Amino acid sequence: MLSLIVFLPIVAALVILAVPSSQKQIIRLVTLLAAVGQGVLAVLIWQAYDPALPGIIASPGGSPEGSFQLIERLPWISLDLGNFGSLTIEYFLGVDGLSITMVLLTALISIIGVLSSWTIKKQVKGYFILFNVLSTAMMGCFVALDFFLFYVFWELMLLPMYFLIGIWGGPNREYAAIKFFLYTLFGSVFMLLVMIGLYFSVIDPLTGNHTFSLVAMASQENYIPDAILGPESVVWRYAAFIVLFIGFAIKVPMFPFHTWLPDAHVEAPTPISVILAGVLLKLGTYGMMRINFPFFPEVFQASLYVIGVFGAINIIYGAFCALAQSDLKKLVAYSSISHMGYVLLGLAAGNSEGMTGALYQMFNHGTITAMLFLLVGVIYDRAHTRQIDKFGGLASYMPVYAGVVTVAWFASLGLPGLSGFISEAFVFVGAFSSEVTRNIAIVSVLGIVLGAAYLLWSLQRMFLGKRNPDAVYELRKGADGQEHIHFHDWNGKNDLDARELLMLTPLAVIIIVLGVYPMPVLGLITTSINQLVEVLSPVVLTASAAVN
Amino acid sequence: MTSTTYTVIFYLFAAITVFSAAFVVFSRNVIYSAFSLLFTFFGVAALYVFLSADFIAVTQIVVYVGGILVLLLFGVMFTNRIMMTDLKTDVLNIVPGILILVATIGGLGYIFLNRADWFVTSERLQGSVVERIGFETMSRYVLPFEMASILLLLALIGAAFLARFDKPGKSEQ
Amino acid sequence: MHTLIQLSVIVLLLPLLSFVLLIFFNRRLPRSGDFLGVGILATAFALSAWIFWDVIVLHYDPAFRLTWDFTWIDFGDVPGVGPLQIRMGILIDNLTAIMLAMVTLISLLVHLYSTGYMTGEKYYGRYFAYLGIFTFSMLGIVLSDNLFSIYIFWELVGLSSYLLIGFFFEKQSAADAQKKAFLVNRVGDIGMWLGILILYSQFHTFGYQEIYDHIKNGDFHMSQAWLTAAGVLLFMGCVGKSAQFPLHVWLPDAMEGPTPVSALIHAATMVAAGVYFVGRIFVILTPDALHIIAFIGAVTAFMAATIAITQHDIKRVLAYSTVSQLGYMVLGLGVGAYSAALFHLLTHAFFKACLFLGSGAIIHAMHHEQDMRWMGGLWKKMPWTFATFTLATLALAGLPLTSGFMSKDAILAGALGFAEVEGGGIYYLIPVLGFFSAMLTAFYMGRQIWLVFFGESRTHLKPADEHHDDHHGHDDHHGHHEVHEVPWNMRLPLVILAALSVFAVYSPDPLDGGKGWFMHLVQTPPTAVSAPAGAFLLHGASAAEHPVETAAHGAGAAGEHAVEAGTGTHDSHGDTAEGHPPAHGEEEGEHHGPVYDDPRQAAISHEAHAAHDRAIMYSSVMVAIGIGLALIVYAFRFIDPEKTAQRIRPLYLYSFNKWYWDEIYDATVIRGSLLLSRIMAWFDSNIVDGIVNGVGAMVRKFGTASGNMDRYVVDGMVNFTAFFVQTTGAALKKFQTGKVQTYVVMVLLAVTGYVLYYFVQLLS
Amino acid sequence: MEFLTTIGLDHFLIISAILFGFGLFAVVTRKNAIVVLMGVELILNAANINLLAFSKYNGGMEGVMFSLFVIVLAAAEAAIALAIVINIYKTFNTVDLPSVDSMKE
Repeated sequence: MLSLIVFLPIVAALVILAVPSSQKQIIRLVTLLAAVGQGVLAVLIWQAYDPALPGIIASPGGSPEGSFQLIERLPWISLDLGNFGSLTIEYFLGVDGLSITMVLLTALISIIGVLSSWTIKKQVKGYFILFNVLSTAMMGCFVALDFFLFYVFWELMLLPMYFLIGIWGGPNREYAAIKFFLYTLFGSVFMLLVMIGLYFSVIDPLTGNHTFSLVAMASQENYIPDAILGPESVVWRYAAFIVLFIGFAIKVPMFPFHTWLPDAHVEAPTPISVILAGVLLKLGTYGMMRINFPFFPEVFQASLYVIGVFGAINIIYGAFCALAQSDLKKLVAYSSISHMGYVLLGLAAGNSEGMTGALYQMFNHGTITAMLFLLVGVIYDRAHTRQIDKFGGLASYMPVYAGVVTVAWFASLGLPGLSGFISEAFVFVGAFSSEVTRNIAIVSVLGIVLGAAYLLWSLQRMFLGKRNPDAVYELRKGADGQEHIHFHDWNGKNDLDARELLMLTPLAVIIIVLGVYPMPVLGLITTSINQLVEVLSPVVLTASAAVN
Repeated sequence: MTSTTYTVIFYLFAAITVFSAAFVVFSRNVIYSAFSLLFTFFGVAALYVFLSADFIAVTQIVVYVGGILVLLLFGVMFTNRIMMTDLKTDVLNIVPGILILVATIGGLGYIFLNRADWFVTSERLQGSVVERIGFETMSRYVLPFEMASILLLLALIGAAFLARFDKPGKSEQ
Repeated sequence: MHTLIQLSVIVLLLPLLSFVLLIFFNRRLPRSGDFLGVGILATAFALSAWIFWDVIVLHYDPAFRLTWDFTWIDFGDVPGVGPLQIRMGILIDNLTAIMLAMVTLISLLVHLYSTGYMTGEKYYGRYFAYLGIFTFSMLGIVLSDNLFSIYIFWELVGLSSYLLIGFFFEKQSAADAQKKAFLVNRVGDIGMWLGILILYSQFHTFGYQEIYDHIKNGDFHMSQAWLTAAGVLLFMGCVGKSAQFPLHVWLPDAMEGPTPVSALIHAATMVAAGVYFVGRIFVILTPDALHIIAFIGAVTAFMAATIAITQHDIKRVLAYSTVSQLGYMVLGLGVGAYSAALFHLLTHAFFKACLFLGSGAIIHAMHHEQDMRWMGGLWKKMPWTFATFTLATLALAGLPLTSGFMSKDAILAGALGFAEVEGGGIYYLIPVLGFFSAMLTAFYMGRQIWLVFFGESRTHLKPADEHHDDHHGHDDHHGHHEVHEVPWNMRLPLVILAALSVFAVYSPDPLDGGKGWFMHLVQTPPTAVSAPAGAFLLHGASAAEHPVETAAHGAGAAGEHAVEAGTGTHDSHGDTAEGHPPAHGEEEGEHHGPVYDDPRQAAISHEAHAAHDRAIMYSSVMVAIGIGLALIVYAFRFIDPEKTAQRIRPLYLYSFNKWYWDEIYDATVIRGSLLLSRIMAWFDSNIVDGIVNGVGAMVRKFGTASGNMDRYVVDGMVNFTAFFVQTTGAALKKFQTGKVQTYVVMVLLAVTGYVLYYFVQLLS
Repeated sequence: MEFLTTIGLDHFLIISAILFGFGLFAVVTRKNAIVVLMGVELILNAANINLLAFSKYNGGMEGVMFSLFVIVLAAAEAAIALAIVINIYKTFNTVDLPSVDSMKE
């Protein structure tokens, strides 16, 4: 089932290869079909999923069964390395509370992405092939339980992203694409090193061999005491934690490593921005929760404060940068930096409320930011500019658009009743409840006001008041005597058309529903989060040390 | 007939052949060389008879004299204005020509006379070979024979196509 | 699930239904579906009236309390905490029932009024939808039984206020005002949120009752200072919502919204929510927190009153008077006059709503003229409005026989008592400011009445340039029509609200609200702060100045009623705040109210009752002076206001420019943050990104180096080959004559040459 | 004297060699395309003489048959060649080969 949901888009890509590139509509429909299929499968997985099973680490017996679900495990590569023993890489998929939410999110965002790709005119065939490859890679990353497999998907993601930005992007796309590519590659190189180190210091309790299994690596009993990353070599474990953290932090993106994001977003076409912000950023924090923290719990406990500080910097710094932007898309990009800061803060809290808030924030940020970028794309399609001061008074002439924008904007600034609020609230609850990050939480609360500030300000400048003198659109008296808006060389519907509504409405509904009653998602994750907190808590660590 | 007469006749025809060929080659006038080529063909045909290939000799006369030579003459007619004084064709790279002429004739003669020892059996072709040609053609060489006929057909068509008279205005194409 | 709970849930959800229906279908419905809004609100009011009847009239029990809750979020078995659930629920007690009725009633009246006032608006239907969501979230605040849900609804009222202030969003000022309101409220909210976090981090629950009990049992493991901080931070929420100093700046600007909205949200209900919330958390406020609250309330009351004197815009005067009155309530809570403050909340809601609707009627009649300087002589043209407006004004000014009189005096009495218990000194500032503000209130309300209703009409005096300076798409019917009385659907609410400003509604005794049902049903809950030792000794020094009284009353109060203490706990649903002796007040006559084991509370309540008569006396004098001044200045014109203003120009300007708060904030906070944002953006794009690009450039240097190598060596070879081929080709070209026979010659020469060579080999 | 009197294989070969040489000479030296064709005919005849001579002096039929085919080939070649020459004349208005050098460069 997981293999199906992972590889469905690849199949679609192969089908598209067979389709002549003149058949644009067929290509689009095939991709849409694949995405919808993924969605259906995701729902089936959701139904099949049992929230009671914890995941994160193997069940007491040492086997992933009974802890992870929908497991698919078969040997993939096995090389004989002579005296190194034999290198065994498994094709090992499975879901737990961390994955399932991300799988649902990915499926959702893929569908939205395909729909919003309808406007892509240039080299449709190549675009959709790359798109399918990308969605396979994303889905694979979330369900892979073998580090090597994870790494393969992780790298597989870079390439289509690079081309999608570099070919279908804006004027400055090559720069952005290269930047994105180099940044992420930089991160993944370190990951490779640590991965190999982990391989040689972890033993699968069942087979007794070295293993890449994330499940085995997650529990400290499986570490060889005197291995390079074993419990005894403290320095190496710190180093490994740090480089791994940097690798994931680049994806998040965390403060010093964030500058690829605005460029990538500004240059990328709308659907790619949606995917990028909706799913790819989550991979960083997902990797931290799945790999970085459980493998080195004691280092994690030691570095809570630092992570929290970086989270706070992300929140405040991102918010301030967003306040200064004049390009709407760049504003949204910085706002998503700010919002990912909440995730980091929640992780730094290290307790259940914080971690739950963080994971839930990942999900909500996915939906909300996807909506924001879609809305930016809508206005960009019409006006061919994103400069905030080139608009004004839109609310009078595009009421539906203004309404949807209001929903999205308020969701993004964390209005209660919309999903963003709950996650942020619990991030703060968690961060404040732990003595380590309490002060950080107090500082970060500023982010709430700043978020409201830049969002409302942009809302006012673009939608309220009257038309700016130098706005990009004209007002024309309609037949009914009302003034109607007119964009240059735009002959579509001025207000949202059916396709855009089709994209935006589900997101809005999800945001509202999860804001009023979050249990559908939270119910999936709480068990795993508690397990994770258990794994990360110092008590367990000492116990494992005793075992070693 | 006696061997002497046989020899004499042979030398006669040989002389005719060689000299007419020389004339063909060396005469400046195309018409002359064409006509002397006629004699060359006759001489060769006679030599064929000496080689007891009477059928080939006849074919030689029919095809060459009746066909090819007429063709060549037509060619001459087409390409040169008749009764024009300058039907002469001058020569180019004469020196390498002479060189090649000498080298070829000398080299081949030297080989034939001194070097080569041919595989010569005791029996000879005797009498007419027409009947045997018929047998051979229908049995062993039937495929080359058909090929030859097809080739001729193609040549016919090709020639007709190439040499067809273009209407004015189409000549540029 | 108890019937009342079910009813309250329905009441809560009805306005939401109205919102959903109207926001989506208002274009398809006749009259944009305003009847729908009104009808739904009427139903809601009917149901909450039922609840009111059941709770207040039938039970008539100070300790009535009814709760119901459900699991909203289940965290499962959290390590280190155990099973953790976030529960949402509904709490109904007397205060809730009263607020419920009050909110639904005023909301209903405003709906009704708006059908007249807002006719012809572009987004008429949307307006009622917004009213619906506002009412929903306001009811949510009233009904919620935990801090989390109250925070949710808190923000939601912020949203609806945002939407309604910006209802005329084409107007730049309106757009600015709505943004300002939301942001200022946010500032308050983060304080409130931090307060909630402090409490949660200790108890892992949001429920009021659990938190009270935990604190009462002394489970609060952080220092007392943290508890005070929690109280003050929670109070910050109130500072934002109730426009207390220093976050009061948004409320006057909020008058950009439609006038009925100002009446509903920015006078009666939402701004009062802050006071309500402080009332809810009253029991966990430490004495220090209470002092801060009291001072902020006093300062607010005074400052707003001084500003209100000089404003020209009729709505702004009312807005500042609202701020001032809210200051009173907060002051009352701060000094421990809990029930008095909430009583004032109730009474103020009615008469201030009446005033705003009245001003709305005037503005409507004057064709959107809001400047009092160009009004006048309206009393015979608009008798109904005049009558109701005047009655409400008297209530606001606090003249006897009105509701405002009773509540305000109760508060002032509490302030006096508080000052005496705290031992005078600086604490006397609070009652003094209170009384002075009472005088100012009387003055500016008198001024307003006179300018608006008496004298002769001054419409023609208005300079043309500032004519209709703040219009919102109403130019279709302006100009000087005949001013006329407003239609019935706008008159009826005025009458009802005015009627509710009469003392008889609340208490049989026009001089003492304490004898009324409200003061009986809503009694000061005993504090849960288990630190009289800590907190009270903190003020031991000041208290020591009147050791006798304090100790005596403390001990007396405690001793006298030790028996009743804890006995009278009666509840339909389990737990309650302890220690309400039922109907104790009546038999005791003068000194009634509950008994406190906390000597400070006991002392304050005792002193308050002792100071009651003095309070009445002082305040009546103050009000008399205020009204007298108003008459002297504006009616008899013994003093020319303009000249006076010139004479004390700096003071006048200071008041007229609202103490320059906007300018100060603009100069510091707004500009500061914008500047900071630009700095950070520059830092981001130049430093951080600069480093990245620098690294990139370095790499590129290496690239070019290897590139040169590539160019000059590798390419060199290639180019050489090309050159060689070219030259040889040029040489060989000569053989390419294109003459067939030349080629033949070459071939043959080659062949012959080979053959000759072969023979040479052969011969040798 | 004995060689001259008794006619043998060698005599025929000599003749064919001479004809061959003349043919080559014509092909190489003469400018007129027609004459070049004549040279080609001479070469073919020389080859024929060789074939027939050899088949005479070892009694096989192969030479005969091949000479037959050679003649057929010669006929075809002559026809095509003439057509080509005529085309050349049409195009260049001349038949002397050196001036037909448009293939040069």
